[in-house]
Amino acid sequence: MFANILFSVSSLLVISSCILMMWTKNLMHSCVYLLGVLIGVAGLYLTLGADFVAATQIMVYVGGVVILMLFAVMLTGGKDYQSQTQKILNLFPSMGNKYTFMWGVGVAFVFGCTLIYFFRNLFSVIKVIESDDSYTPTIERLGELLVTDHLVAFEISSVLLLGALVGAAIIARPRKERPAFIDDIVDDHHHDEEHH
Amino acid sequence: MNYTISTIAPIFLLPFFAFVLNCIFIKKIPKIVPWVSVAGIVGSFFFALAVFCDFMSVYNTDYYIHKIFNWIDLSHGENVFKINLGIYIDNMTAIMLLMVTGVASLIHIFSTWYMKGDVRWERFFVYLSLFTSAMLGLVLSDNLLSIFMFWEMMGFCSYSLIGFYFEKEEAGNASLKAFMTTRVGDVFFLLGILAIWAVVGSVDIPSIYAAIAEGAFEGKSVFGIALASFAGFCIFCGTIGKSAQFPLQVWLPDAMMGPTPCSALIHAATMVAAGVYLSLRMYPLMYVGELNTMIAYIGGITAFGAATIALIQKDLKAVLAYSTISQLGYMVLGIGVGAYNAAFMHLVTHAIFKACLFLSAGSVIHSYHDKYMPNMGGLKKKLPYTWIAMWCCTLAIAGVPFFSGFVSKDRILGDALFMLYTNNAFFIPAILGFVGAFLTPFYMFRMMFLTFHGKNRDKDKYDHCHKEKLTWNQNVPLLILSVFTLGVFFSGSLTGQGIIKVVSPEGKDWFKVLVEAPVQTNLEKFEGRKKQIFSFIDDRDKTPLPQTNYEHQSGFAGPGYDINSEEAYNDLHHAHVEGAILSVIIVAFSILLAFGMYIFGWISPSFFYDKLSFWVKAIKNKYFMDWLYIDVFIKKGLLKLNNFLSWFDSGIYDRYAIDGWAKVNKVIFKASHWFDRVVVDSVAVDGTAVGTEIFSLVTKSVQSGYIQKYLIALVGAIVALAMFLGF
Amino acid sequence: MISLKAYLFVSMILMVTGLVVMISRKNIVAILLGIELILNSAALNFVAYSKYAANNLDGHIFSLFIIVIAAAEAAVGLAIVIRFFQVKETIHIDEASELREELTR
Amino acid sequence: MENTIAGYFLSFAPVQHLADSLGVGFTSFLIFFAFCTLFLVILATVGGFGTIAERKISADLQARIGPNRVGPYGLFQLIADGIKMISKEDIMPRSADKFLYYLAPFLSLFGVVCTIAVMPFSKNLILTDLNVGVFYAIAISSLVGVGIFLGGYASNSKWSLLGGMRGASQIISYEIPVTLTIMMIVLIAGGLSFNTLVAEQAGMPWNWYIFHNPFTFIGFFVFFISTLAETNRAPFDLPEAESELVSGYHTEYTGIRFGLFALAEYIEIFVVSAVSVSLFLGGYHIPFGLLEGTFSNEILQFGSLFLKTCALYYVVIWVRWTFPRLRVDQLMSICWKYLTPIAIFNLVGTAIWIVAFDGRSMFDLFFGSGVH
Repeated sequence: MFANILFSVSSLLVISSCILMMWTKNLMHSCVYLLGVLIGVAGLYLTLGADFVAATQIMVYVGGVVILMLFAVMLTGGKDYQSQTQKILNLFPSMGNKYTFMWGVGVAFVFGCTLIYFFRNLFSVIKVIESDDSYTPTIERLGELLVTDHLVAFEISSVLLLGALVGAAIIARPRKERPAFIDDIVDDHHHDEEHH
Repeated sequence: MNYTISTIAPIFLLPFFAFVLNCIFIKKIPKIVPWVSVAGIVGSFFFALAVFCDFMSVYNTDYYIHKIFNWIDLSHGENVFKINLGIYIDNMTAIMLLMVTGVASLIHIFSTWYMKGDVRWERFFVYLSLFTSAMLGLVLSDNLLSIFMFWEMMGFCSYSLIGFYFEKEEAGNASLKAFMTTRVGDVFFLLGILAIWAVVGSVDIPSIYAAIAEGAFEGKSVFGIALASFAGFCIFCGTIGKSAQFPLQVWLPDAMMGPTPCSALIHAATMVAAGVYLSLRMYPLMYVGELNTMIAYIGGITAFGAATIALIQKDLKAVLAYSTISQLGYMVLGIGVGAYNAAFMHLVTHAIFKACLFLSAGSVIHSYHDKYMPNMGGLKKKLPYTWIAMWCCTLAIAGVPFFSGFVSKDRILGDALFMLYTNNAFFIPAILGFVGAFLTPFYMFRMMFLTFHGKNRDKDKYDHCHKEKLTWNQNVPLLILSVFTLGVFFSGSLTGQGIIKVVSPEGKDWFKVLVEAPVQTNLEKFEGRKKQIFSFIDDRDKTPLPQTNYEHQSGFAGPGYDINSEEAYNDLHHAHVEGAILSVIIVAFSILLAFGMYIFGWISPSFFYDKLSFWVKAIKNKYFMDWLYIDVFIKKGLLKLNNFLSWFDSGIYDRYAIDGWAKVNKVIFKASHWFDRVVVDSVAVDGTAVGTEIFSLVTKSVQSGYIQKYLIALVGAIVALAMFLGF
Repeated sequence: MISLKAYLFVSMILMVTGLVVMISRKNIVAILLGIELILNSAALNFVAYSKYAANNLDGHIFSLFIIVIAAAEAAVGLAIVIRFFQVKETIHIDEASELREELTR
Repeated sequence: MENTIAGYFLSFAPVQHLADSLGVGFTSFLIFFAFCTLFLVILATVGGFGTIAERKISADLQARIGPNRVGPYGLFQLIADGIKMISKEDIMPRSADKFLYYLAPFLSLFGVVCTIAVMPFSKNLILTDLNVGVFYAIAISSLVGVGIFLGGYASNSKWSLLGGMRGASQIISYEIPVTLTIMMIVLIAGGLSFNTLVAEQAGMPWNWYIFHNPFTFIGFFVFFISTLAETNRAPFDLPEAESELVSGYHTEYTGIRFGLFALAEYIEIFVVSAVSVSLFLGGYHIPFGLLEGTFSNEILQFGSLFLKTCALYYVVIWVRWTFPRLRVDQLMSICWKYLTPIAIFNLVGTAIWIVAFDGRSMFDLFFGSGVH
């Protein structure tokens, strides 16, 4: 009962948010709609009994990624660019063109049909386990799995995060200006040449 | 006691770590270098003392510790190739460890006084630490390979120490001479190790003992010589080189060029002791190889010859150097006549009194600023403590009763006399030994009289010399060492002949009980033994070993003579008593002669110079050995050969073979250059490049760099793939 | 009881929307937003299959790692975007063409 | 159901009768609804009283009288303020981003109010004892940062923008020491749900986790400082620094929207103080287990938690009116150079402590396991 309500609300939130996100011209709004999508997906996780994943989703995405995105949009102006190239890419209009929605729906249709067709046999292959709605806590088992079966991936992901941290800091740091004394040296050199 | 890494390894590692640390400290904080070295060796001494106490508490001949660990393991499948290192400690090792660490500690302490303010005096301690650690490693080693490694390490250290004052040309030459001369012996030693490997398949000492006990050497020969003889001879050659025996003794007098403490170390505790120690370790091999006669001859000749040379030396240290060679000759003689126990005892006692003598000599030289005895005299008043210490040692080396030298040397001479009775072949070595015993007190007393007694012969230096005070690092080490020149510490009785028993473990002669020759009857314990892994945990079998009845193990008797019989035992006893009486008489005469010549002036030394002028000339030239080696062997022989080879190399080989080949190459080069330029470069390389370029013109349009194009292509590809797979 | 297909439908919509955003938008940040959508759809699929098909928690682990990777990707990606903006003063995706050789020869 | 408030009340006989007639699901829904409303009202009142407390305490610290006109001791000032805020005109700048401008205060309040779902007011007066409780609380409260940032951005004003940026960066940064410190407590307690976290702290104050080992003692102060920054309180109130940014991210807000921001801030202080109390200061436990097993016990526990939280609330206000504000670079260096390394050190130290002493507390080690 609760699960059904939660699922309906969440999937509605997800679908509407992502369509709005595709639709809107304003990147800032796009990011906020992304927030909606993410919270909705977290709700879907809850209906699937994945409490820890849902909490992590909110923690990482809402607390981190979305704010980063907002920052990035703000720092870079958040302009909506038009296509610059000629030829084929002009057929794929950027946001705001009247063709956008048509293209989106078209691609969605083709791709969605293909996916459904591709995986149509999968539903007969997969034995869907008709589990009841009873809720079992996952967190202890997740913890055990992370340090037993998936230990290597766990450790590697920690290294990845460290690398991302250091890499992001180094990449985004503004380059140092050329020190003034180098100009002085160059100038002196020129003076010398003039004397000769 | 637990025999683990933490209790054994420090004996070797503390000096070694001191060396490593000093290598770092010497550039930055040279002040603490000597103290690091001293701390290292004193710490090592306490660990050695613990081992010694353990062995004394067990007090059993058969007690030994053998533990191994894997050093190199190249085994693959069935081919086993393992090199194990390990420790082997028996009674002899325990005594040796205590002696080496104790003597080396005192030498280190003395060096802090002697070397202070000298050039590079911190570096001296670096070498000293490495030297000591190498000796300790050698003593602890359980196999010949690691013994060889440490042996070479000591060779290097002695090279560095002898050439310590490398500004002086003689010092450089002396170090080179020492290094090259011992090298001759080392080559043979390595050959001996290989010979043993070939038979035993292993080089660790218990395995060799076990193989000998099983008779593995029987019936095997190489070049028509019995293999045991061959291996034993080769290893004995190592001893000859290291312990300065007859043909290769030339390096040791020259080793005086180094600082005096290092001479003390080389001549007493480490370098020369290592050679004799090796021979003692490989004693069963000599026994099986029947090399005893040769060994006895070499020992006797060395003992006698060096003693004669020592008679006329003017340099204080040179007298001591030749006396060292002479005493080493006694040890080797002892090995030759089967006095295993006595030879080892003489090694220990000699180490102590010779170290003390050298340190005393260092004290004299450092205080007096001269080393020539003709310039000395009457130093007794200036250097009273040194005088006491040096007299103790002189009495010991002279073989005066109640001193350690008497105990040990007399046993060697007693055994030599016994062998003389039973086997005619030992006639000459035994006689030479007794003659040497006559000469020893004479030259030592001469040295003492010339240095300390009589009138002074150089007033300036005498006035300049300060009166000695009791300082902890100058003469306290000497006095400590001189205490141990008393025979009671080694024999358990004052004379060593069982006449006056003094308290010792179980009221017996502990040295005799503990150090037992590894001859056939007691080698059997090594058969089928279990190897123990050297680890952090002591896995020693705690059950006490069975007590064996002590029986005198004599060496090599003549054929048809049962050495274990009652008759033999009585003979031996008689021989010992006779030997003791004989040597006391000899020593008394010798001392009388010395007094007569240098104190009372009854006989002038020049009397002998005139009477024995030919002999004196030979002695002065050190029996022409240096001339023989340098002028004959090297200058006449090797240099000629070298010149010829050099001419052959540059004139024939270089000119014709190499230059000719170069011309051929030039032609080949020209041809290949043409081929490379025309065929490979123009056609193959450039052609491929042009082809690639044309192809790339077509393909690179795909790589437009527009990410979204790629994405569209990706979607298209997925759709196409789905269609291909699905429809 | 919600069926598996419902989740897959939501996930498919997320995926397609993300793809459209990625293809049609010229702003690099917007493309990163699209990537987030696609990653979310994949993670949702993992969790859904984990419940309905496998009945173990491996899917959860996978989606956790996807979240971790998304966070790392966002951090580095946005750092690159900001750096790019400092250099070019625009974040038009087609401006990122320094490495491309011109087609003319 | 077992770990929720509905489950607790369904064990009482009258409620069971109601459940028989209305169905369990609907009854639970009603209970949830009732208590959500109740807690919301309580929190709103607490938030309102927060403003009064702030003014009165600051007046006290500065030797003034403070508001004293409306009601006894000026206690009804909050009602007056509330009426004023609701009735004021809701002004929006012309060039503001309308959608985001409306959304921001609600996001902010949403993030705060959602945390009461797992607030342990007593053993059973907890809306739902999620088994990821504390993690959920951290996660959902990070929405506040988004709200602040969007509010700052949408106002289209330089002051607001700077305030919003500062707020967002500050909240993201200080989440790290907070999370690490909470992980330390989670290590000791062995669970993420609030009842697990509080359970071991029953009884006398020496059982509180703040006295469990030296690292938790340091950890409490790390946590307290970081939460001050998380809630944008002085001396970390850079997002709304009056002397530099007029009023920071809510400069352009008026009327009820400003009120929502203010309410969110004061409720968040209360919530965070309650979390601190639950993690370090014994939570809702009362000594000697008075009246255990009865409903009165729940009330006592509620009082205990409320008292401790208010004490901490007082300290927060006290700090605000005592310390000067930090600069931005100082703020960041405190977080990244001091608090985060200390928090990591604490985490490692606690882990070692648990392994070394088998999870026993300092008091336990000194005075044996018999004393409780």
